[in-house]
Amino acid sequence: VAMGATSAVTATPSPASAAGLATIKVAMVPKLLGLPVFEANQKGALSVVHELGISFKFTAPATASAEGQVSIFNSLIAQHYNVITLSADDPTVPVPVLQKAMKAGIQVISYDSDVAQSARDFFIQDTAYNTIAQGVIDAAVKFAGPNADVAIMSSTPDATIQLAWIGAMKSYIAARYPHLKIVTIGYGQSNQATSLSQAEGIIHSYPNVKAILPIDGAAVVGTAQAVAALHESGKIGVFGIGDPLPNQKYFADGSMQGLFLWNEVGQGKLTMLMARLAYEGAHGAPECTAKTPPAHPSPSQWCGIRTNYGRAQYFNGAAVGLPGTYSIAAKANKVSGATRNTVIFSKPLEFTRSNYKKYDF
Amino acid sequence: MQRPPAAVAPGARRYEAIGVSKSFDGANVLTDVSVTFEAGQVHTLAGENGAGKSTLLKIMAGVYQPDAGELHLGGERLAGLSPRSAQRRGIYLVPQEPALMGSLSVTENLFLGILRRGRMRTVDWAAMRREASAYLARVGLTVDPDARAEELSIAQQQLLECARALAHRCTTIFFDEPTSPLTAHEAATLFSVMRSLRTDRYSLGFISHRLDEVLQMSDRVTVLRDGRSVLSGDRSALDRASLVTAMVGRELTTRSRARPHLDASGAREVLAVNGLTARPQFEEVSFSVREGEIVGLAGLVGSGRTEIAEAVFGLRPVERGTVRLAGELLAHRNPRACIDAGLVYLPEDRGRHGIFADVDVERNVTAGVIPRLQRWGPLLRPSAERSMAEQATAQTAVRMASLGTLMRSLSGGNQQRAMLARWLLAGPRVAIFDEPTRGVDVGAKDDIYRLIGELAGQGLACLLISSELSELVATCDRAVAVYEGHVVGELQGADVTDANLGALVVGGTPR
Amino acid sequence: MSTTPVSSAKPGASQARSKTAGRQETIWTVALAALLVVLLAYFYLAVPDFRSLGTSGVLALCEQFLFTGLIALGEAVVVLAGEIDLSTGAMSSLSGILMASLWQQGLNIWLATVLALFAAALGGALNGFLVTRFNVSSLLVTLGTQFIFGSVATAVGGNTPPYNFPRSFVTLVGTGTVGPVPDQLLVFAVVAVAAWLLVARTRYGRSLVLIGYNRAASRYSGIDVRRSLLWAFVASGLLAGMAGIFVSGYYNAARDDIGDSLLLPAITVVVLGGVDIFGGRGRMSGVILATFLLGFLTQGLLIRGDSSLTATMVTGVVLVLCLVLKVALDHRAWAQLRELLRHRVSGMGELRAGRGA
Amino acid sequence: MTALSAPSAPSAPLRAGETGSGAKRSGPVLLGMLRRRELQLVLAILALGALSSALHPSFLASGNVSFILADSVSTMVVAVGQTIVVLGRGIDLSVSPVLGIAAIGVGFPAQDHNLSIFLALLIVLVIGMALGAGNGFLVAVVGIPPIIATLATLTIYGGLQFIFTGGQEVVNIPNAYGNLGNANMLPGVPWLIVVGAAVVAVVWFWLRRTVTGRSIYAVGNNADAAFRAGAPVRRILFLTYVVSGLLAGLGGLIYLCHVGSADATTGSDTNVNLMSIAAALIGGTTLLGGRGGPVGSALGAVFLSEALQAMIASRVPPIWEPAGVGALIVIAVITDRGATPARLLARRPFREPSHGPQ
Ligand SMILES: Nc1ncnc2c1ncn2[C@@H]1O[C@H](COP(=O)(O)OP(=O)(O)OP(=O)(O)O)[C@@H](O)[C@H]1O
Ligand SMILES: Nc1ncnc2c1ncn2[C@@H]1O[C@H](COP(=O)(O)OP(=O)(O)OP(=O)(O)O)[C@@H](O)[C@H]1O
Ligand SMILES: [Mg+2]
Ligand SMILES: [Mg+2]
Repeated sequence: VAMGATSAVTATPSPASAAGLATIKVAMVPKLLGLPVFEANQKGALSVVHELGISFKFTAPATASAEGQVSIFNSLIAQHYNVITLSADDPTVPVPVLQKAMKAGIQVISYDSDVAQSARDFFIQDTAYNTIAQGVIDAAVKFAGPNADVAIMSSTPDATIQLAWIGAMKSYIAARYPHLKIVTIGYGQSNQATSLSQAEGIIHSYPNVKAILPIDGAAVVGTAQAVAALHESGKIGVFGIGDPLPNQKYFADGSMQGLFLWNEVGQGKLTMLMARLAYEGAHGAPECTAKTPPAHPSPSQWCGIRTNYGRAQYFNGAAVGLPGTYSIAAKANKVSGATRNTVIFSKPLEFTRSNYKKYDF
Repeated sequence: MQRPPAAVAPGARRYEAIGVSKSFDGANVLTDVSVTFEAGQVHTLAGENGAGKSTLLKIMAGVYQPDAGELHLGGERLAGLSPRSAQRRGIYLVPQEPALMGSLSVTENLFLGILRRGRMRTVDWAAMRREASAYLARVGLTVDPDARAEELSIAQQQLLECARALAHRCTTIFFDEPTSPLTAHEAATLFSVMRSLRTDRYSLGFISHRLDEVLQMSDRVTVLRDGRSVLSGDRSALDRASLVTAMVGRELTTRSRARPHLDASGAREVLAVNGLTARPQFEEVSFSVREGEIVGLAGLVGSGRTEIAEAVFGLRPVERGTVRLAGELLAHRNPRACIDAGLVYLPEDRGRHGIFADVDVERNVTAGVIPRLQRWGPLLRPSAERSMAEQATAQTAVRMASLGTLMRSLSGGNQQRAMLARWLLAGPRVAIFDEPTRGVDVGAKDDIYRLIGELAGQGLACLLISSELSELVATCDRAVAVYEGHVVGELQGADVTDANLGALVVGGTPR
Repeated sequence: MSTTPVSSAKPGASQARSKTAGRQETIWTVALAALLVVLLAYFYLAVPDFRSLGTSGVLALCEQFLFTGLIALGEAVVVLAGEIDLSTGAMSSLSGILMASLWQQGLNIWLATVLALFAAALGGALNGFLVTRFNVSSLLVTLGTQFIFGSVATAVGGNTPPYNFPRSFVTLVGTGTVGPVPDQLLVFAVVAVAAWLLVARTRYGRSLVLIGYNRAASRYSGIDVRRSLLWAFVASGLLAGMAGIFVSGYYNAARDDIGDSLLLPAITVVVLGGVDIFGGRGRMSGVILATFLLGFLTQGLLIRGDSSLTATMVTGVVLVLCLVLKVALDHRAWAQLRELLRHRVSGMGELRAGRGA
Repeated sequence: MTALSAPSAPSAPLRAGETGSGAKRSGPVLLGMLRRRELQLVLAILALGALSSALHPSFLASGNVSFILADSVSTMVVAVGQTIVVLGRGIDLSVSPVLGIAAIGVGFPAQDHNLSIFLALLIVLVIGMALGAGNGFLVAVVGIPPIIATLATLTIYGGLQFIFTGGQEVVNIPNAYGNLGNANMLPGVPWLIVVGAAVVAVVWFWLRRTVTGRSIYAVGNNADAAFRAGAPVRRILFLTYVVSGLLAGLGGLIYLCHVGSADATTGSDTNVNLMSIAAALIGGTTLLGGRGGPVGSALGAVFLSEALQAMIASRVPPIWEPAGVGALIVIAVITDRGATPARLLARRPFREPSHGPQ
């Protein structure tokens, strides 16, 4: 690992590479620096900004803080960025400043974690809430049976997505496995040491728990570690939402049974593509209204994506090497969690003890 | 009892300061001072506040570096002396305020810097405890070597400092005003220790503002005035008058009453204390002070006078008892209420309870009357404040560069005058003066008592606490004696004598 | 009363006051002001994006650090008295959340604000009570209450803290302007002037400063130390609460941890403003200047394109440099250093030889 | 020769009571011991354990007990370092980034190059000492008040930690580390506890039985007096920060072994600063300096860890857990009789009295 990488990454395309496209300034602002999920997003973004004609900047507060993000947005507005992409630390706090940005003609795209709809043009949702929740619950039931006690490990009581996932899990359980019981929800505060203590506490205090479902990156590792440390590997199942790489050890020693996640690198690419298309849409390029957009569009065939509620729109991910076509939700969808102008990135990937070695994030 | 530690050095080496000069912030504190300390002698430094006595001893003990001049120990020139290297050469300064490590044991305080080590070079507590008893015995201190230093009385701490000098094998020991916080009795104990050290050919340096002590203890005396040595000679060649003249540069009328006894029995009773009790400090304390009267509160250190005074001033809670000012009950007893009612208290520990060292004189002087700086509206009035401070400091003749001078740069006597000025501003009817002349030089002492006398002459009721009986005798119209927290007697007018007071304060009866 | 002067004070000497007592503070304040001017000039000349903000844009930057300034003003009151309040950040969160929740319950927002401020003052009073009643270190007490206020804020906020307050509210304490001047700045100016007057020109402020210099002597001078300290904590709580309201207005949302990140910058501002952490010495004008200095420094660096990490670190470095400068300004320290060096050089061998013996 | 106190002591109750004679202390030995913070803590730990297991029989299961112990070790080690600084009348607010930098400093080489654990130990000690020396320089040499100096280095070191991670996270540490961090030496006795106990014992011995250790107490008690007694005050102060850094670095390695990961927020996310101060404080070390010791701090760390587990076991809603910790701190503070003197904050940087006030 390189020690001493800088924290604000900037990449500027050479003019030749961006055939026929004006260079635009796009900033990617995750919740905080140094979190592997966001680094994976950045990796994806960096791999495509060149051909998309994007002058790219990756910047974030040092610790997760909505106020820190607001300061950064303010400075990006002052620096005349064309598109701001963000994973919101809080859905409401940045609303005023993002609206100011939109008023200044800046396209705002949230990814991973949404802000209030009034404060962004588009949202790239990782994956549908119901799909991923179902994946986790089904896997847990397969391991522990439909009548088991399970516990959930989250980060904080007000983490938006995690609340949505928990909600989706609960409704799925109510519908499919009425005897499956969620005995408690532990909070690991997004850090591994606390997650570890919490998970240990849960294992001790709820001896009947047969599976623990950690749905936050730190909680996943902390839970697996607690299970391993208390020699419960294989007796208590761990199924969660997180990246495989930090958990290789636990997959290997049997403390971890299954994880679900979207392709974070791909999500970064898609975010940049979306940034370009949104910019084009706002600056006169034709809308993407075709039912089936060209399979391999060249930049000249690109169309812009406008804030246009109520009409289904499609675009093709091939430009950045992503398979398939993405649709933009026209209206809110309770089940998937989509809201207006939302692009659902992908179905979750499932990592198991047999396939975890294939992934490097 | 333990065998005393191996007989110390055959005697101290001769220690000389030659032509030492020192200035602080451009002000010359010492100018070309030479002084010699010899084995088997007590050499006293005398002089007014701010004359430079402490500074000289500190230079010789390595605390300060001289700007010019040399230090010679047994003929060897010392350069770049630090406290540590001074101690290693046998030079030890017992500071004016004992500087001990309060929560550490007596033993550890004794040996800090030279902790005894046993096997594996680790600290050998057992050995140190053994040795400690011997050193403590040598200075006549009977305390548990494991007691924490902060549990000792001031006098005991002073002796502990002295034992520490011995433990460090120091043969030249400087005492900077050791007796000012001590009772006569405690001082006598210290003196006997000093004498026995002198017999063992230690070289002792001594500072005191009490002329009796100077005359009684010294073999040699050097008088400093304004940082210069104005007199240096054998005790035998000096008498009280010549000493005072050298120190003050003028003659003083010593020890005679400045004012006649006042029989105030007909005057209005301004302060009446009745049955004041706060056990175990004091119990059933009753006394009164009348208009224009100076009443002495006599007692040994520790007899509880300060506690009584502080309780009267509302600084301490009491179990029962009343305080009346001009007949009116002081109901809410806190300092503010007392001040507003016309009762002020000049604290004993000036450095800690009196002055704001880093604040200018002006704000120091007005600190007791802050509410009055605000007569109209919520804002302070700087001009009024200035003129109040100017007037008060002029009244008490504070010597200072300006009202903006920091309090810390005033000499002790002038700080005390500024404190008096603070309370004059409050326009008091009763004033309690607790050891007003502690650490104050002879000249200033005289001035302060004269000032108190004048204030009484203008009708102020004064309660004067002093451990120097002769001062009480010279000043008071009446005296109340306190012994172990109880009022044990009262003397009126001409009955206020050294002998009578001396008998009362140790629990006896006056003849 | 009049007595015969033994010797008199030098006439006209009182004019010299500023030359001695307050000199260091004055130098410090002037230096801060100069630094602020230099900083703004630098950003204006060297950073085009900063220049293109225009006057109103630059003024609008203030909206992002004035709440830190508010907390710092309250903190300074406590620090001047020789104490410290570590619970101000949590208190900001709590008051913002409380205001928002009360409003969500249907209360008029201004009434909710008043109640929240009252609660903040009460929280400050709790700190003050614990400190004065038990005579213990405020550093530790507020370290503890910080956690407690934080928990209460989380509990009050629940899962989805309220947002989207009425327009009038957001305008006044949030993002509204009068001409080019943000409303916030006007409110801050009023509070700052009041705080300055309080400390420098009122009887209470005088008591506070004296307490900071010498607590025992203040008590012996008739100053009610406990009550003054209690009020200092109340002031600190109140201003922290006000900051919480400002923050909520500016973000148009309340959050249970929004104040956490404000504590350290606020203390930095207080120290940079020249307030002696041991109490007594310091001026509110310095604190006010330091608010703008640190604020513009951070915002300017961000606009220059630096990462927020860099901006934070620069803050730390600036703090260290200023403190070193302060030690250097203190001419006593110089003399001491000289003396120390002399000591060191001549006494070195001996010191090295020296533990045992 | 007569004892000085003789004439007044037998009579004056105030003095006789305060002079702490030998007879007085040998009397109610047990009572005296009960007043010791260490013993109080042991009792509190046992009582809380009993209470929790009454609520939840599994609380005292051997696995949980040893977990509580092991979980507290990294805080414990840092708290012991913090104690040393506090004994010298300072405070170190930069222990969290020091812990974090040490953890990532060996975490990455361990993950990528299978760094040996002994080398790792060496590296964390060096890192800790270097960063501690930075604090020591600002406090002891420049003369900046500790709370401010370490506040500044908190920001600076925190920034360095971010820069060093380069956005990466340590996720896979070699087994040797994990074993040390989670395995038992004997059944029910985790390795970490042995490490923690060893650190406490060494520091206790150092503070109690060496000249340097005693000098720290002396300096914390009264720097001027210590200076006069020949203690190299500045050097001692410097040393306390170096040792605190060193132990924070060691805490980083322990954290890495126990938790198995490290990233840019390690240390600050678990509030190591506050926890170490809280542990020291609960353990009876007063911020006034010169009073307290490592044993109490270690027990304090265990107590904190136990209290958190007890709160989980007794179903205290998680949002109230910080409040629980806060309440513990407040209670510890107001029951600490040693901490009464007014201006605790008044730990001015030591200045040789060459120009100091009288
Ligand atoms: N560190 C210092 N900085 C500035 N001035 C000082 C310092 N130490 C002493 N002085 C000044 O030097 C002068 C001499 O002080 P010193 O303490 O030596 O007097 P002294 O003779 O011991 O007086 P006293 O009898 O009051 O103790 C005084 O005016 C004092 O204010
Ligand atoms: N043995 C002791 N150890 C520590 N402090 C003491 C001791 N004895 C008295 N004191 C403190 O010293 C201060 C002086 O009060 P003290 O009891 O000596 O009364 P006093 O009669 O006023 O004596 P004086 O005013 O002559 O010193 C008090 O605050 C008291 O608490
Ligand atoms: Mg002196
Ligand atoms: Mg007294």
